[in-house]
Amino acid sequence: MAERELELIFGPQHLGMVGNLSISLNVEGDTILSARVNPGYLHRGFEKLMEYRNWIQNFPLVCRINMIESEPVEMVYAMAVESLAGIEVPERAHYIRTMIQEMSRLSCHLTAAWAYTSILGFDTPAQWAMGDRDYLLDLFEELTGARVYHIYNMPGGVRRDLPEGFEDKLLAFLDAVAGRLPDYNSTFFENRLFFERASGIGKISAQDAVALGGTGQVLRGCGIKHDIRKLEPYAAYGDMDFEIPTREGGDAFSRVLVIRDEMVQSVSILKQCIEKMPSGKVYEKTPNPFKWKIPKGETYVRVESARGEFGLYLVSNGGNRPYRAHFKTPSFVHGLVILEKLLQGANIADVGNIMLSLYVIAPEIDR
Amino acid sequence: MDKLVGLLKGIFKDTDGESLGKNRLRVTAPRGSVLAVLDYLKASGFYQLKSISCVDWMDENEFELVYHVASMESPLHLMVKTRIARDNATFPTAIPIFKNAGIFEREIHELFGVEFEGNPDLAPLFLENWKEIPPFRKDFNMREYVKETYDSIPSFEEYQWQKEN
Amino acid sequence: MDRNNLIKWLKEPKKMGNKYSLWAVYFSTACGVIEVPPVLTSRWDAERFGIIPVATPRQANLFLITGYVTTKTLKAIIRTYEQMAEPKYTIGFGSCPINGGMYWDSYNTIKHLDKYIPVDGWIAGCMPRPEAIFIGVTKLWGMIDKGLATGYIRYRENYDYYRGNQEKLFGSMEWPPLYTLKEGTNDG
Amino acid sequence: MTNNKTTTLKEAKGSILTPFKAIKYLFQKPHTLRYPFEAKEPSLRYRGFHLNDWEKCTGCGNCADICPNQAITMVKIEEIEAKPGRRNERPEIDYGRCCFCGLCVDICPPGSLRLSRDYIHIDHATNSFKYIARDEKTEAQSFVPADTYSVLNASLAHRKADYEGFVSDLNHCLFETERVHMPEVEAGERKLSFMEQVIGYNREEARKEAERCLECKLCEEACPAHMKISDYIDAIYEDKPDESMRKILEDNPLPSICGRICTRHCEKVCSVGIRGEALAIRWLKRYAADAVRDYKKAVEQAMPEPTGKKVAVIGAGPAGLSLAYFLRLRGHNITVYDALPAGGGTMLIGPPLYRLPREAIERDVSYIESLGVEFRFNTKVGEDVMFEDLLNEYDAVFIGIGTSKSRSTGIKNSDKCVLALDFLRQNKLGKGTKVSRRIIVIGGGNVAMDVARVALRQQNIQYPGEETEIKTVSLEDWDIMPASDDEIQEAKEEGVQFNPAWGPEEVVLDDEGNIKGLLCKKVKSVFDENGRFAPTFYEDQKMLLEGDMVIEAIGQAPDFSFIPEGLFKELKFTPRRKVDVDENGMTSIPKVFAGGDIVNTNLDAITAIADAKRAAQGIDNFLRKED
Amino acid sequence: MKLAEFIISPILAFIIGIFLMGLSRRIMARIHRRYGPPLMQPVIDLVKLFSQRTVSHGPIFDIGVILSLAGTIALILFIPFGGMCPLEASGGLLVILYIMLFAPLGLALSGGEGANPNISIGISRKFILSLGYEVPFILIVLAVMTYYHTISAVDVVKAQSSFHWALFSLPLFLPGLAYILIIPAMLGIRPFDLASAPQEISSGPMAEYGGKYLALAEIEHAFSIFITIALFVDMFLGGSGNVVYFFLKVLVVFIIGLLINAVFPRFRTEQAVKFLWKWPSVMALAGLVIVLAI
Repeated sequence: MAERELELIFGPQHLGMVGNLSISLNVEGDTILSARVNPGYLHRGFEKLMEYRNWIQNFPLVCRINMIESEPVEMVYAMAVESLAGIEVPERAHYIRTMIQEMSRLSCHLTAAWAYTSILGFDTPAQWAMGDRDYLLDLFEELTGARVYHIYNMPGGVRRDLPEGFEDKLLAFLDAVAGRLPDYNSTFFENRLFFERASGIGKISAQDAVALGGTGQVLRGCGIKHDIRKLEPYAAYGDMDFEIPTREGGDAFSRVLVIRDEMVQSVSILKQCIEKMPSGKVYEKTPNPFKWKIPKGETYVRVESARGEFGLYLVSNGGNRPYRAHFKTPSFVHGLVILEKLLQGANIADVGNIMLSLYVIAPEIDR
Repeated sequence: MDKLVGLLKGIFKDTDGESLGKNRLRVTAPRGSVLAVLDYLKASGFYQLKSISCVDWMDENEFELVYHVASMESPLHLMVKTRIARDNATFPTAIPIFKNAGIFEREIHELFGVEFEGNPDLAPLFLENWKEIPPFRKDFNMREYVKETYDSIPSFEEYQWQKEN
Repeated sequence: MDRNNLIKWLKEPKKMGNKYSLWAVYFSTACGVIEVPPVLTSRWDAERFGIIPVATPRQANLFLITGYVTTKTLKAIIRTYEQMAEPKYTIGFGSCPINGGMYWDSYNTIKHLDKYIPVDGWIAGCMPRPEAIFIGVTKLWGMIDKGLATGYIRYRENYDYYRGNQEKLFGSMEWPPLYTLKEGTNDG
Repeated sequence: MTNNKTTTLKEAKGSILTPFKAIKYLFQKPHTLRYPFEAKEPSLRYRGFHLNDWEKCTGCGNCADICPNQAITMVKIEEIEAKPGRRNERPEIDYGRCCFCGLCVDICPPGSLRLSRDYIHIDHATNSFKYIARDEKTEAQSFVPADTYSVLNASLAHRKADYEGFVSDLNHCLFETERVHMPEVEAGERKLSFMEQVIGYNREEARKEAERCLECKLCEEACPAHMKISDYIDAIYEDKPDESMRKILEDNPLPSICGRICTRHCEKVCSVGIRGEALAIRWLKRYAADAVRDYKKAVEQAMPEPTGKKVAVIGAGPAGLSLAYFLRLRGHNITVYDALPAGGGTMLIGPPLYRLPREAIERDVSYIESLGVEFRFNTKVGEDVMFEDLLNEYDAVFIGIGTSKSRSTGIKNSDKCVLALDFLRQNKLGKGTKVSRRIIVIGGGNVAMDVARVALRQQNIQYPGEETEIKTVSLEDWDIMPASDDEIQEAKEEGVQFNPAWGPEEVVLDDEGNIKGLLCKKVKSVFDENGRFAPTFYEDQKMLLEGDMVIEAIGQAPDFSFIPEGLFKELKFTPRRKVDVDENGMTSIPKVFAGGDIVNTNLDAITAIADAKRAAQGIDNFLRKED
Repeated sequence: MKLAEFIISPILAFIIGIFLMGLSRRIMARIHRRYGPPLMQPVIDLVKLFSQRTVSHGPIFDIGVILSLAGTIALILFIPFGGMCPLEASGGLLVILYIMLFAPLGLALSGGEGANPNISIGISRKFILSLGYEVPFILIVLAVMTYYHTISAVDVVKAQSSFHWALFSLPLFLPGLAYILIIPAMLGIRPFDLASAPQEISSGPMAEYGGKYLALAEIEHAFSIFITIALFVDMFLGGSGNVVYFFLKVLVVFIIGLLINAVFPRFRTEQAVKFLWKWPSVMALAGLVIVLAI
């Protein structure tokens, strides 16, 4: 047996690797005997960097933890600072935050669709998804002034009010996406080969998913209705009417379909946001950044990112900068614990398949 | 929440609970009983270990380990804390209670240098060939290190200048 | 294809071939890579200019270093770069590889990429937009035309320097030098 | 989106035929943007490269401080002239560091720094990524008109003109533009008595106001005494008034006085004040002084070794007091002579009680006294003690007499008028003057305002409930009136009537020799083309202002009568009739130093303190050199 | 005349193959809702690849590549198209079946030198996949040979002249359909691109190819595209004496193959083999049985 055993390094330089991560696989033929994820290619020591920057300087920094979906990171940071400093956010800011969270969820899911389909070697929906996402990035740019790093949810509210005519543009985009959904359905989600490739792959039981710390699609793909947006509504999610999509399979197929259903829900939430958007100011001024000190204390805040629970444990010792920040990122557990477990005994053709159905994003692991 | 604190206080000596706003509970336990507290919490419905944070309180010469546990059904999020000595920091592993504790301990081991007894896998996670003290300790001077490590390497212009002279 | 182009093709097929067939090694070095998929996919479609991602460095001749570079990644980058067939071109994305960028004081990212491998062009931005990437490529064409994109030659000729810096950072390296080192100048 | 067709999938296992529907796109137009053949404009808010309006930029360096990446360095620009409140430094941005977050834009107090919508710069040389941002209006070679612009050679040096993206927005900027409201006694109430008009910040308010300070230190450059303003404001924010006091007393021994009547050169240049309300630096100083009360205990000033040198100070005004303080802290023995019964000089008589209560002055003076400075009050040099004697007796003499003599208009019957300083002195030190019901004040400066408002209060006290009126006449029109806007505003609120641009011609008397009114003529212009004071009038437009009391408040002059004539000849004056002093504060007479209103043209306390500080250093050097 | 064919026919095959490669990228791009590269792009790529400095991994590595290409070019000579068939007399379809194994063997030979685990996985996949499609392919060829009672490809073409296309003849309809189904597998395109699977095993056997080697591999690929389709055209669409007609037929078949490529993800190895043995094999077998029955 030992003779036929090969060590295969998957990544970091690899077409099938989304993000800079490496997995060393022990394979025999096409079967993986064991896998070990080797992160750290993107480790910048964010939490250490944050200890060197003041409360406002951290605000452009943190979003870089996750390049694909920077909003939840900005959001947890803003929420944590607000909770430590006792800042009340204006109502309209809550709605705008909800809106941008959902926009980013949509954008992240489209990226995931791109990544997942291209891992399966299925360029057509991949190209569509990336192309459609780009219009969303245009909207982001309109709203925040940048395509990728929006630096928009700041402690105290949001950085600028909606530009003129933004709602209409967003609505037009949502209608366009909704119009494209049948195409995605027929080409990808209803594709027999997708079923063949994904069903039964990376199967995890609900019990394991909970015990190993899974969140997001990992739980919802096992039929557990768990969503921070419902469990502990933040921003304006309390006023929104939406469902938590779940599937029972616990495999890649279920998880991908949960992602798809979430996009449908996101579109509906976005429409509600536009409908219910209150007027008023969007930013409660925080103290001048050079002087701002936050009283001693600690907090843990969490939001539902596109990939699951995104949390931040923030400690202040009364100074003008965080004493310690610790991010609880969904990919950390998904990528380092669950992925390793699910890869055992899997086919090497399914490494990317499983990894992306778990929605592992490397920078989030490394931070 | 209060009920839970009462229960914990009743069962474990020197354990205290304090509410930190809505749905957040901080439980402080002495070193010896933390794992027992965690075990108890798991049995009472807090199945999931979300994360383990470590805070370096250098002035007090202590590390603080924070176990974040939560249940799936209720929004309550618990932070179980304990302080351990900073020098030669060791702590028993939580793997027997929470299966996913190992990876968090591995991270803390690398970034803070806390030794977790009983954890079979404490290999470096992020860093390669790290020779300094663990980087997340407060006494690790990052900017100084950066200066020494990266700025000492000559730029191409410097090299050419050197070659010509 | 107009006449000028045709003449160029006949005169310098090598250059033209290299210009219009840039195959990018697919290496998500860092966050800048998030703007690469849009460039390669339907909205921007870089394949119009012959730019495609390829799976292995052996097949590639364009290396997009997309953002900050941690020491661990740098090792992989050097390895990948050395595997690429010459002539090869590197483009650095964003602020971070130029002068440290956002992570100027991070203990795990290198601050000046050009100390370790040669870089032919830098694109400003954090992150560079797809448009900037396109313009970056056109600039690279210009440099290839004028014979200025000579990073790989610089690497070969000053291998002592680059290898010296690499060794300085990593201590020992796991793979043998690509080119023979001149004696005595090993310490960079 | 909620209908069944799209939300649910048809078949659980999928089909092998439906995917072929995708082929329809073979026959549709692609949605690819054919960049660079088809361009796409970045959004209106795009965060690209920087623009900086050099005219507006003050070089305050807030952008460099806020930058999380240290991408911004302030670079000295020789071609810009530095002046207080405007440094000749401009930000240089390193695009090898910049993360385009725009914090620098949001913190920029003048709003000069903006981000443009240009974002393409590609180069093989890393040093080309450093760039001193400058506006298109001033730098033609970098910014090209839209029709000659091409993305293909876009770079930092080839950009579109006037292409603004992310700009500052006061509602979303990182600093607070509004001052914490300073509580004041209402006009209707305050005009009835001499109670202090400004109530002062309490601890919370002071901390909140202190929090607004951006620590750019432009104010410190503008302050004549170069006080460590940021530091003491920071100490107030930290809730350490003692520490704050220590910082203040390093440069200014009169915090209580200056905290009330300072002319605030600092607030004029305050960064925050460019587009918002300047930081209330004066009130913060007042807060510190009021919060501490016992300076000595708070500061615990260490005294140096005594030097045994003796210095005489003539005049216990701001200049004299400060000089005494600074020299005392250098170990010299100081004696202060003043004709008035208490310390304070002009401060004692000039600012009315509602603005500067006597106890505030006493607090500062008594602190200086507690350090071991000897005061000889009620001692007029030239009468009670001779100037020559002082020169002989002491190692150095400092003249800080200020302007103690009110000028008169010299118009017909002006001898019937009351002089401003006399009026103010009586009202502050004495029991107060008897005033009439209708008063005319000549002058448009702050002293005139003080006089008018004091007179108004006296009227209200002496004729309660009766109808009284008070008018001012000034040569200057509203736009050039020298009094500060606040003063004018407050005076108006209290009911003072203004007659700007009228010049007094004659005090009209009735048959009994009592004042009947003031005859005025319309002013054509106040200054000549060289900016010198040379009023001209329309001789045909005249007006009689009725009133039975006229107070002249048109300016003051120093009284040098105590200096013997022989010496006085040696005393040199500047063209503007100020005492000429060198960089050490020494006059043309050896051993004699001078400072305060007789030296500077600002005529305010803080400049006097600055003079004293300079002179103190000069005297100290002088004394130590003698050894 | 015959001698000229020896030269013209590979050149024409190459031109058509390269054109199809360019075209495939355009067509795929259109389905992706984009424009895609110029038609000449594969030529540009070749020019570039030939101009690169190339690292060799030893003589076996070189021989493997050359063997693979030589085998493919040789194969062309056995395929009748446009009235040309330089080696029509020698063995026909049976030889084709035999020589078709050369290309993967060459790849395997050179890949073995590459010392990259991806290569060995890729090669094993390639062989498993060949195993998958060879079975139906042999059955199809058998059915065709039996139906027309000849082993000569030229004769097969002749038998179908004047629109008696085998695809539309009842007995050979099923084998024809089976052939269409295995075209993607033979070309190594989706859903059967598992041997090169860039996202899984870094393009497998080609992982260590760069520069000139890659160029040769590309040329080989261009040829094999042509061969696979040309065989189908010859066997089921009656070939053609006219190069233009022949080319048009090739084009149509190729586009059909491309469409399959465009709308499916990649199979896993065992799924691919399972599929190939299930549907195309059964269909081809059924065809063979029918042919034998009549």
